[in-house]
Formats: sequence, structure tokens, C-alpha cells
Amino acid sequence: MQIVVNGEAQEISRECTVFQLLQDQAVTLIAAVVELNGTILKQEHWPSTLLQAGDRLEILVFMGGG
Amino acid sequence: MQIVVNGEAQEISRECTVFQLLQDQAVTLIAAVVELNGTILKQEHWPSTLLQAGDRLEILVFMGGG
Amino acid sequence: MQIVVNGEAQEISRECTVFQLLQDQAVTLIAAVVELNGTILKQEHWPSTLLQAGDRLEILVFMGGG
Amino acid sequence: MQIVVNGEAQEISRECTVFQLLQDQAVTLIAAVVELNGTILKQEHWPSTLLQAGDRLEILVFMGGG
Amino acid sequence: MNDIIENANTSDDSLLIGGVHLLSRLFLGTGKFSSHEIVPLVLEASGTQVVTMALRRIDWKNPQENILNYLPKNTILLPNTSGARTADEAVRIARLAQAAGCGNWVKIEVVQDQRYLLPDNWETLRATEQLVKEGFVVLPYMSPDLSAAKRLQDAGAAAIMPLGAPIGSNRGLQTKELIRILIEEISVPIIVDAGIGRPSEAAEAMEMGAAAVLVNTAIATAGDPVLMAQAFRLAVAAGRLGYLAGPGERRVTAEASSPLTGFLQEV
Amino acid sequence: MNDIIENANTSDDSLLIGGVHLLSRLFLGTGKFSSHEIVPLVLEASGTQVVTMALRRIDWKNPQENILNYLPKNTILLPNTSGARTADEAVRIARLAQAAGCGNWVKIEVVQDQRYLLPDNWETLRATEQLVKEGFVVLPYMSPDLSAAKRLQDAGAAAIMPLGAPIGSNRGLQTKELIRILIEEISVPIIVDAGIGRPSEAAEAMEMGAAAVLVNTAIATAGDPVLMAQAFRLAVAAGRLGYLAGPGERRVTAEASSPLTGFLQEV
Amino acid sequence: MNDIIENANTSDDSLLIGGVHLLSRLFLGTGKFSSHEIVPLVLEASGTQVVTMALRRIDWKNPQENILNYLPKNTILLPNTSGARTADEAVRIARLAQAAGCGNWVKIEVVQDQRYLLPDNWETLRATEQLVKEGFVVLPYMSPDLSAAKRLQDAGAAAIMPLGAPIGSNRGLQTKELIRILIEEISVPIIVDAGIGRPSEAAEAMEMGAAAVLVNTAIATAGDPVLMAQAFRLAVAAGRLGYLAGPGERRVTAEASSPLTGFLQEV
Amino acid sequence: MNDIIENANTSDDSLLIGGVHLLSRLFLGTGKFSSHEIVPLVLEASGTQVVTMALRRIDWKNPQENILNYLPKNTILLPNTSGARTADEAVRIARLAQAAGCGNWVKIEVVQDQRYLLPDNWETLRATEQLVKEGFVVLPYMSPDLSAAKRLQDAGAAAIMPLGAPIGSNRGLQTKELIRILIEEISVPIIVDAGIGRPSEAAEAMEMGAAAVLVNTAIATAGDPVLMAQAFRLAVAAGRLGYLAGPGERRVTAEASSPLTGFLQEV
Repeated sequence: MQIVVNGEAQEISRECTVFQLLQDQAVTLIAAVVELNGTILKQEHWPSTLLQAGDRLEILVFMGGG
Repeated sequence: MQIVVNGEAQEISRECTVFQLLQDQAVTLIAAVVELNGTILKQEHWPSTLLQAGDRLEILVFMGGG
Repeated sequence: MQIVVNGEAQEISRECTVFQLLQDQAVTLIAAVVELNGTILKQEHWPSTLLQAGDRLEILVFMGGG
Repeated sequence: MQIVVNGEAQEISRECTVFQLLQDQAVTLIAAVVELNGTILKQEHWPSTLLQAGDRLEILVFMGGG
Repeated sequence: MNDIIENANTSDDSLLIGGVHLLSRLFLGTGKFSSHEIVPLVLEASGTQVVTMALRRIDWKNPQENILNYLPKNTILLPNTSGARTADEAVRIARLAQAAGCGNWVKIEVVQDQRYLLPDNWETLRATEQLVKEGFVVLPYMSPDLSAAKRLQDAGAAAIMPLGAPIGSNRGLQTKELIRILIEEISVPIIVDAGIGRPSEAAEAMEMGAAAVLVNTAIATAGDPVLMAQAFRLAVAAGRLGYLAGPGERRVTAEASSPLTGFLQEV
Repeated sequence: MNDIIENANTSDDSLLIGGVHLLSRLFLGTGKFSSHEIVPLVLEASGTQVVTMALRRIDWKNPQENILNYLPKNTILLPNTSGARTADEAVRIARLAQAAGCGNWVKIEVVQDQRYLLPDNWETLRATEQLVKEGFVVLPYMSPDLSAAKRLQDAGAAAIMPLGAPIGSNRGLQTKELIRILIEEISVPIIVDAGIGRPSEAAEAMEMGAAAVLVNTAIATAGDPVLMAQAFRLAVAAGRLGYLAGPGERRVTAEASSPLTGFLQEV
Repeated sequence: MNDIIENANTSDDSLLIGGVHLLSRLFLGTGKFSSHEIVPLVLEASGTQVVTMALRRIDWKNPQENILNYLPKNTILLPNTSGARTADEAVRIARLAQAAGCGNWVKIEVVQDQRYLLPDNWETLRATEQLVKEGFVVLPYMSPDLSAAKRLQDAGAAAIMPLGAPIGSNRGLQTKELIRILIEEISVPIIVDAGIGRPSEAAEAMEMGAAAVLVNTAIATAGDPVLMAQAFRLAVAAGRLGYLAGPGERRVTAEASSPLTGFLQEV
Repeated sequence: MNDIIENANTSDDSLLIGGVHLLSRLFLGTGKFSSHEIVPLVLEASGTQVVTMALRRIDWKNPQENILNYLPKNTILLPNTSGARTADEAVRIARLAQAAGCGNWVKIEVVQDQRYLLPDNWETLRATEQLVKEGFVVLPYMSPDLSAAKRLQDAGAAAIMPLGAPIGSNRGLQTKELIRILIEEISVPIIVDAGIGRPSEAAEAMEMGAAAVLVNTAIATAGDPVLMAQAFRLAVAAGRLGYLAGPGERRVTAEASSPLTGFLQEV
């Protein structure tokens, strides 16, 4: 099943939640910001949100800035 | 008969042309710009233009400026 | 008997010590610097130093300065 | 016979005038300033001045400067 | 010293922005530091209460740490909208930052020019208008211009942040005259952002009457960033006190500090 | 804050003059204050350790208080020779001051010019040579000139005190370029004396590498001298820390503080 | 001298605006002169080809002379829109001026701020867009800001006229850094307008690469306006030639002008 | 233009030095040019009447041309004493130059410092005293200091030549404040020597009241030295005229150039 993460197509297994996807990249540990199909996805909903084919996911993080 | 010149009401005689009005103030000599009821009145039309009661006349002149 | 204080002639009584002279002006209280005939006169010697006619006395004080 | 030119020892033939010495280096053409044993040697005296062993010659020239 | 900084930092002289009374008038940026680890040390040394950061796509292959994890809990977060070229992009970044729990403060930064990174006052105004409507505490970074500053103020900006010189240039108050006029003519706080490269330049901005300064590059690129953070902390307090104390007149000729009577001239 | 000033004032960074390790790099003048009473408050606020004063004939008719009675016991006294027009007069004043128990430090100040009160470097050198021979710790006030500074250094001056601008003018570092060169080429401490009118100017002098600054008019003519003294205390510490921290490079163009990758450009 | 000014003023180096090749890069304002009579003498001395004037209601009771009668026939008239507080008022003035036979050049000047007379970049842009559509050669007076200048350029402005300092202040290039950036980033001619008070400041603007300068107060308020007009004529030509000649590098340390070999050291 | 330069160069405004009435106030140095051949072209373009050069040991192996052969006959030669580290060496060079037929003008230049090439005011004074006795027209190059300038004046210097910045640095009037004071307090002509790098800087020096400027590096290192020489010629004349014309007042706020009555506000 294919979704788009940060603008790049990516193959994932069925039945995968946002939380699982992020966990695989250890992103869960670093307080990222997630936008699913253009709307913010609060952290508490990551585990309960199943990814659908074609979902567009933006995963953002705060960096040093002036 | 009353008209408005540069925002101030002014009494003038009937049958008065713009040229005559300006001549009385020696304005004809100094290349002024005339606006009659919101539209420019070219200098060549001053003599042929009869003033009507209620006419709004703006008489402008170029001054030193930066 | 005449002496010169800070450049000005001044009449004083005989048997007058530097200490007495200064005391009259309450100068004793303010830690002044005294130069007698061109040489410094330490404060401890003020009481024991008798003024002679013609003595030149300079009485200086520290003021605010940058 | 040895002389010193601009601080460097130099071997020259007997009977050599300052003019000849300079001519060999085409220095005569460029209005140099000559100091012989510490005193200026005017240009008109170059031809008549015979160099002596041990003479100290300074040959100077004007260069661009600010 | 404490009593002194008190004087500069007592609530009597606090800076009110977005309903918060700030005791520190030094805002800090977190970019360009050699490591995340040094950031908390710098913040501590600076005494700052307001800190900026940027929002970016994560590097999906090797995710980096989130800077937020290195900021003391009590600091006010001021996410910037760097990367935005239009008002719409700026607005989107602001909403994401808020959703991410950064609170409702935002530094508007809209830039097209890539050489001097000068802000676009037009797009900045549009973004300010929208975000103020949405309840944000908006601090727009702008190119010093009185007509733009007045519009930003009318749009509800909580403060105006004119640049002193291009971002990261460390060239100080190149736009001094325009900033001086903004301080005089604008009623919301003027915070000098960008360009300040030396503690003395921060002190001068404060002496002119700036409400605060935002510093990043000057500290991040210093030989010893923690020491430089301390230097800026003192400089900002010094400049503020100098402003409050009321500087003396400038004179063309000299005026003696010592009594002008010669020493023994009269002799 | 204490720890910060520590950093600036630890013995590691103390200023050694005349065998004394100074922790404060702010010297204070005592002229032009509205009253003697305010002087100790100003000194306290400034944290200074070295204070200047002048010697004058007493007003015999109504003797004024001696300023010394208002100086904390532990301060180092730096009597100046103001009023002197020649080296000989300066030497005489120095000796009197020493005899008066002021210790052996002296600020040489020889001035003929009454409009700008600019020092005479020739007479200043002569006075310095003589007083060094007599064992004084000599700090000459001078017009910034490298050849004069080298001669003063060779004569044994404990520090060189070039002017930033005419005495009491509050116009800051007008002679910046010459002072910069002195700091670079002279090995004894360079103390900027005269002209400094704003805390930011004191900070800048310190950032340039000056060893200390001497301030009087800027504080005495401020609206609130005590507050201004605090401002200068912080500014001098700030400038010194900035110098020690090592400022970053200045750049003509901008250098992003935030990551330059656009926000979502790639989309 | 003629050949020199040739170099500066040959068509090779002419300034092209509105289809006209200008040989003189000095624009002149006609305000504040003690009398109309001196104006033609000043214009003659300045060698200017472009002259500004303002349009106002006549004083109906005692009509004053029209300044146009004092301008040489061959000068290009650049009426300004001073007095306008909005784009609409500026457009109206421009149309009247054109109808009055001033040709189709216009200097947009829209000001609300009465203290510093700083232009409103927003209204200025709107007026520029409209008047360009109507076929005017539009020269907007503006507050130096890159985003505003780019919009004015895109709107079809024939040149951009940023201020160096407030009108009539005679304080020169206070906004130097922003003007420098405009010259670098904007392709239409940059003409520094307002603030220039000394010939040297006009020369500096030209050395920076400005296409021309507009001067009024500096000449009108000079002790001898005609002499000052000559001074500016030479200064503008000097600065232009300096720009074309390509200045040498600036260096921190010295570089000998004379050969560094000592004179007779080797002896 | 001729008439204009007339105004600047008529005998009414000539500069009297050593009994000569100079019409040009631009002195030129001949060092650092790419070739001897360009020198006469530069001198011609500059309109200068006074030219400096240096005296050195000839390269005995391959003798170079004498610069004198490239100087127009009517120019006044001003040999400098560069290379001298002491007054005695300077005196010796002066005598040799005179013997070589350079006339009796000399620019004293005594330098020990090799990094900034700053002159030694002490040795410069000694050399001036000696050469004035010998009948030379002495123009000492000096580090700007009022006490030194007064001594040089008393010693009979025909003019005083303070530096604006280190030789060859092209950094302009870094010592502006001290030069301003010299112009005010010294009665012999003040000629700014060294440091001037741009025509605008030469113009500014003249506006301040300098009698003349000496330029070398700025022209020699320009991309087009001949064009730059023309630029300086015009700039010096411009600055002089600006000084004579009497500049207007500087103001903090604006002062309208156009009538302040709005356009049609009253409607």
C-alpha cells in the first residue's frame, strides 16, 4: 500500500497506524508535528489513526531558528 | 450670480467668461491651471467659456517645490 | 604681622600657629594640604609651627575632578 | 682599484671619472644624484672628477612616491 | 549586581507583550549553534524569556532531535515563519506551530530575496492581519519603514521588529535613523531584530529607546557563545538603564570635569 | 548575575596596574556632580575601584568640604594634575597630592588649549618621565598618537589614557581608529579617557580591547547619575565579556539563522 | 575642464529615463529659494536638465508669479505631487500638471506623516500603477525598502527615488545601507532624493552607483545658492567619474606609496 | 564648466604656500603607478600643480628611469623624506633633493612604525625646525594632534599635513574630529594627506575647510587612474565651492521643500 510522506512516495504494510510508522523511524520520541492530508493530527490520535492508501503525510519538527 | 472659486463663494456679474474673471486678477498673465467643475479647462477655451451660476472653479499655479 | 595666604596678603596676630590660623576658618576639619614657603607642611606639625612675618602659605583642598 | 658604490665594494680601472663610471651603466642619461664621500657632487663636475681608491659613492634617483 | 539588574528588570520596568510582563528585554534565536546541547547553557546565561525557533520537514531517513526538548519549560516560545515566501505560507506555519503546542506567539518572517533575506513588508502585513484575527500574538519582522510600521500597528501587531542590518551580517544598526523614527512615532514596542553583532550595538539600540532586541548570530557565531550570551545580557540591561537614566547633552567643544580655575595660576 | 560579573571580574581577568589587581575596569571622575553627597552613591553603584579628583587652592573666605571625605576608604585615589599648563606644574601637583596622603598614583593632565582642553603630549611626556623617576604610578591623559604613546610607554607609564573625544563632550569614540591602533601596538594597558557619553560607547571601547574606561561627565550630567553609574558598570562588564568571548565575523550579505531549505517548497 | 565633464556627460554615459538621454545626473528642486529671480541662475549654474515644482491653489487675493516662467525652455519638467495624502490625490495632481502642459513626467510624493514627511510606500505604489497605465513617466519618491522598490519597478516606474534622510534635513545618506542594496538589486535607475545636504554626500551617492541625485534644500538654504549649485554640479560629475573609474581596495593597515626600501639603511 | 572652476581657482581663492599662489588644491603623489608613462596623463587630468616623489639609491645593476623626466616642467616638486626614521635622515634627504635641483619645498615624512606607517611627530618637529632654518618650504606629514600642530606651526611649517587614515589604506577621514579641530585652531593651511580613498572623501575634507588634499593611492590603484584623477579634480573643486558657498543647517526633522499647504485639502 502506498502513501506519500513529506512529498515522497513510500510503500507501507496494511493495518499500519501513524504511530507505528513514526515508531519505525524513532520519530515518536522527538515531538514531531504531523499533518495528515492537510490537517493537523494531534499526538493522542496517532495510535488510533490507520493509514489509508494515498494518504499524504507531512512530518515536521522544530529546529534552531532566529 | 454666485460661483465658487478655490472653495470660496464669490459674486460675479452675468455674462462673465473665465478669461474675464482671471483678467480681473491679472491671473491671465501667469499661466495658471483652471479646473471647471472637476474637469480641466484648456487656456484656449477661457475666452469662450461663460460662467454659470454655481460653477465650481479651481485656479491652480505652479510654485517652487522639491 | 603680615603673611601671604594663597597669594593674598593677610594680617595676623603674633604667636599664631598654622593650626590656629586654619582653625579660625574651620579649615582644620577638612583635611586640607598646606604648603609653607614652598614645602609641604605635614598635618602633625601644624600645631607646633609658629608663623613668621612674610611667610607664604598655600592651603589646598581636593575637589571633584575627572 | 676599489671604491664603494651604494654600499657595495666595486673594482674599477685607474683614471676613471665619475662621468665614465656612470656612463658605463647608462646612468648619465637619467639625472641621478651623486654623493661623493658624503658631499653632493654637482653634475657639471662629474667629467672632471677622478675617482680615488676607497672613494664612497652614493648614486641616487627620484622614484614615484606619495 | 543583582540589585542593579533588579532596577532594569523590576516589574516597574517590565515589557508588556501579549499580556505577559517580561523582565528580560533580550530575545534569543536558536539557529546556527554548534550543537543542541549548548542551547540551554546559552539561554541560561542570557537570562532570556523569549526564544525563537523554526519549523521544517523532518529528515525522514535520519530524524534529528526536536529543539523544543532543549528549551527550559518556562520560556515563551516564539516560532518564526522562516521559509515562507508568501503570507499564506506564513499563516500555515503559524497554525502548525500552534497546533504543535507552541502557544499563540509567532514571529512573522516572509522573505523572497535570497541574497539579503530582506522581509517583504506587503506579505508580512497580510499575514499579520490574518493571524491577529485568529488570536495570535503577532511580532512581524520588517524592513524599517514608517508607513509599513503604522499599518502593522493598526493591524494589531503586538510589537514591530525592524531589522538593524541583514540577518546574520553582524553589522549592527545600519538602519539607525529609520529605527529612531519608528521608536518616536510608533506606540507599540519596537524590537530590533537582525544585524546586531556586538553587545555595544544592543546597548545602543536600548539607549535609543528600543523595547528589546532579538539576537542570534552574534551569539551563535561567537568564539564562546555562553560568555557572549552573558555579555548581551549585561549590555541590554546597561542600555536600558542608560535610557532610563537620561543621558547628558552632547557638546561640540570641551567642558571641564575639573574646576577650570588653574592650579596656582594666581601666584 | 553575580556569576556573570565574576566571569568578567575574576582575578583571571583582573587588570594589573601599579602592582594592583583591579576587578573593576570602570574608573570614575568626581567632577560636576550636583553635590558631594551623591558621590558615594554613584561610586557604590558603579562598582569602581579607582577614582579621580583635582587639587585646588581652598576658597579661604568660605572653605568647602574636601571631596576625599566622601570617598570609600578602599578606593584607589587617582589625583589628576588638571590646571597644569606645563610639566613642572604637573609634577608639583603630583607631589602635593602624594604628600596629602593620596598615595602614589597620578593622572597626568597638562592642557594649554582652553577650547577643547586637548592635552599637550610633549609636556605630558616630560612630566611622566620625571614622576616615574620619583616612583609614582603614572597614568598620562593624552591625545591619541602612536609615537607619543610609545614614548610614554618607554618612559614607564603604567597605562596610557587616550581621549575618545574632548573632555565633557559626551561624543564618544571620535578617535576610534587611532585608539584601535594604540591597543594593537602598545603593550601597557590602554584606558579610554574623556568623551565617552553613553554606556554603549564604553562597551564598544572594551570590545575593541581597551583595558578600562574613565567616565565622569556622562554620569555626572545624566538625569539620574546613580542609575547611569549602574548602566556603565554593566556596559563595561558587557564589553569586556564580548571581547573575551570573541565576536563573530561581519558579513556584507545575509546568512540565514533558520535552515535555508524552504518550509514545504518541495511539495 | 570641459573634456572632463564630457567624460562624465557623453552620451556613452548618459542616463536614459523616459526615452530621454540625460547628460546631467543632478536633478533640482525649486522650493525654498529667496526669490523666483534666483532660480534660473541656480539652474544655469547646476547644469541640470530635470527640474521639480509643485502645484497649488493660487492665492486669489494676490496672485503670485508662476514658477514655470522662470524655467529655461529646454528643461524637463518633473512636477511633484506634494500635498497628496492618498494615491487618488496624487493621480489628480499628475493629471492637472499634464493638462497644464508640463509634459508626462511626474514625481509621486504621497505623505501623511507631517513630522518627517516620510512617503507612504503603499499609496505611492497604487499611484504609480495608475499613472503608468495612463502613460506617465513615473518617478516615485519612496522610503528605501527592497520589497517596495521591486513592486514599484514591476509596476513600471521609470526610476526609483529612495530618500537619504528626511526632506530638508541636510543630513545626507542616513539610509546608505538600504540604498546600497537597492542599487545592487533593482535594475531601473536609483535616484537618491531628499536629505542630501553637502556636495560630498552627492558624490558619495554617485560613487555607490546611484544613477542621479535630486537636490533642493542643500542649495536653497546655502549662503550662496548659485555657488552651491556649481559645487553640486562638480560633485555629481566627480562621484560619477569615481564610480566609472573603479575605486581601489580599502585596507586596514598601511601600504607604502613610496618604495619601502629605506633610504640609505643599508649603509 | 570653465567658469565654475574659475570660481574655485581664481587668484581670489588661490592657496598661498611658500610665496606661491596655487590655483589647484589637489596635490598628487606619484607612487604605485603601473608605469612611468601614465604619470603625466594622470597629472594632466588632475590639474595638479604640486607633485611628490621619493629619493632612493639607484639599482646599480639595472638603473631605472628618473621620475622627474615624466613631470611637466611647470609643476612644483615636493620631494618627500620617506625612508627616514629620524630627523637627521630626513634633513639629509631634503638637502640631497635640493642639491638635485628639486627646489626648496619638502614634505617631511619620518616613520618608524612599519605596520601603519604612522609618522613620528617628535622627529618630524625636529626636522621641521632644522629645515626651516635652512630656508626650506616645509610641509610636515603628521599624526593629527593639536599640540604637535601648534609646535610645527611655531617652528615655521608652511602647512600642516595630518593623516586622514594610514597611508594607502583608502579609508578616508577616520581622524575627522581631530582634523576639524586643527582646521579651527591652526592658522597655517591644513592639507589632509594619506588615507583619502574616494572623491567624496576629498570633497568632505574641503567642505570642512581643509586648504588642500594630497592624494596618491586612491588614484594609482583605481581601475582607470586617469579617469579617477579627473574625478578628484572635480571633487576637490566641488568641496571647496561648497565650503565657500556656506552649507545650510542640518535638522533632525523634515522641512518641506514644497509649500506645506495641502493640495486641495480645503475642499
